[in-house]
Amino acid sequence: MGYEVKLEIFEGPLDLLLYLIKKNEIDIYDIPIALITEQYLSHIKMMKSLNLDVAGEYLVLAATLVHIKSKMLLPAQEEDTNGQEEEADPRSELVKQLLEYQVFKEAAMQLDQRPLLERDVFKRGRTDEDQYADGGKDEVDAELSVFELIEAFYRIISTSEKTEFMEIDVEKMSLTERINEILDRLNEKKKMTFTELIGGQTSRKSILYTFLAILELMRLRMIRVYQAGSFGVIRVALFMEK
Amino acid sequence: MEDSKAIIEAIIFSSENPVPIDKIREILPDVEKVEISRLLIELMDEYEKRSGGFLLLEVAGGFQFRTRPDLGHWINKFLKGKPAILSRAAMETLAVVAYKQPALKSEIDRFRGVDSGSSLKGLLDRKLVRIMGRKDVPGRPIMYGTTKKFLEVFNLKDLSELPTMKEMKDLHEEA
Amino acid sequence: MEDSKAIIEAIIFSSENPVPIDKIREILPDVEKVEISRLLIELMDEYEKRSGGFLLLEVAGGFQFRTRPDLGHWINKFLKGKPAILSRAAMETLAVVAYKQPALKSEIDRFRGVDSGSSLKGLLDRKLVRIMGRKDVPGRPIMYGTTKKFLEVFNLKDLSELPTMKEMKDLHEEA
Repeated sequence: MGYEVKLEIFEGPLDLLLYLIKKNEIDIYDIPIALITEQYLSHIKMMKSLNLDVAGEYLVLAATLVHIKSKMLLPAQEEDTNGQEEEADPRSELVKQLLEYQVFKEAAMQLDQRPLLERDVFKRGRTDEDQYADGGKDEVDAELSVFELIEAFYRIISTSEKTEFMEIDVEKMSLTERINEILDRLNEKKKMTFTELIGGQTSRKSILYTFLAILELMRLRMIRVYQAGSFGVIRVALFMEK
Repeated sequence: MEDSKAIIEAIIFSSENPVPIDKIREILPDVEKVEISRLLIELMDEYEKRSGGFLLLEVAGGFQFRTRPDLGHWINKFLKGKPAILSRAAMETLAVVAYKQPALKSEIDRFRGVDSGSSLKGLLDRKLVRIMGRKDVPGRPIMYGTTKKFLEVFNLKDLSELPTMKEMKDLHEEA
Repeated sequence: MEDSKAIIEAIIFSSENPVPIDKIREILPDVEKVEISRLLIELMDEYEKRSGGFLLLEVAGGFQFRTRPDLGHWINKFLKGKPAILSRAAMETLAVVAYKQPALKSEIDRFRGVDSGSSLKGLLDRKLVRIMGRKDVPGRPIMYGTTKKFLEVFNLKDLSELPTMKEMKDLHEEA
């Protein structure tokens, strides 16, 4: 077989499929699955033979195509054993996906055609004198990016040789959040009852977090918890420094 | 040129980022907002008519001087920098984020049919995309959206300046 | 405006430093040096007459746009209002506090491999970090945590919205 030397760079299986549809001048709403599947598979084979990295997604779509093909071979009016109608067209899900992808591909092209900063248009070059104004010292208040924060952290951990790998998860952060909240409220009111602290929280999960936060704060000796008698009111207070 | 107009021009000129009208107002509290708008429109017109090396444009919710788009080639030659180019994968990922925001990574992957992790990371690094928070569904996945810098880089006043999805579909049907 | 004049203007505008005539000539080899000089003088005159927010001046052996000296007061007023950004050291310290809270200074130092005293002080001043209490171990070291303002500035509903290490690794691994 003759290889096409010109090998397009595809952004993924959907991109390849769209390319084949265009190349064959096929109606996207009525894809001849057998033909397209064959071409798709031979493209993948070619990519492999050229030692190109064929991402797993390509193989998943290959399997989908083969599956659709086999479904299409079944007699059209055949009914399910339950007596229910066969789902409309085995291709419809794929067509929908292709149409959506096509829209985003178009959107990407439109974005690319805009006059891009530092490609087509330029701001005024920054001079040394411009840097002198460092801004007020006390206000940070431009919005900062969470991504930069975690990138900073990631950088530290990935360069440090510490074996204590950080497993930070949402659960831990929820707990810390609650600890901070309790400290805030106790700073304002000095003393609160357990019921007040729990108050307003309806979900079991948030009540549980509050409870865990109180235990943690006790363990850290940051708060004190008192109870007047065995069924009395439970009071919580900040652990005061002497 | 009248004073307030020159001051407005100087402020925009000296700023690193697009300057919103409200910022100008803070510096010139005695000038009405409508008057500032009027002066800005006058200035934009003047530069447009003059057709010199740069223009005054409205981008990312503010005003900024930028070189004329058709001169990009000369400036690249002068600055000798590599023009900032986004890969097609990055551009596609950005398009999905821009149109679907707040977008989940799983959605982006699904629309593109491939894993978008590295594109997304690149866009976060370049501050074109930001983390918007978490979606309140099981697993609490991270939601992504575009930044102000995205508007700046793509010369957009605001997100509504993007063609709508419908407009794009229509384009397809014609093609 | 004729092309070469607009190109010269765009080049000077986009340059960080004053642009010498020879530099312009390199970009426009077909334009004679005297012609470039003539165009530069024309441009300087135009801006002078216009008396807008900035002027084209000959400085340090080159040409540069600069705001009109008598408007300096207004520009200072504008630039002073610029929000401060966080240094890399401050961002790292803040990151360790955010993820390890309640965090001890000794832990932060160990993670970062450098002394974090001054960053920590800066973050306390800016109210992004606060003292949570003292740890009940010998020496009773201070424990640090983040504040409500931290959440505001990073646009987070609560701490659980912070990305986890696993999510971060996922983004990194594809790259």
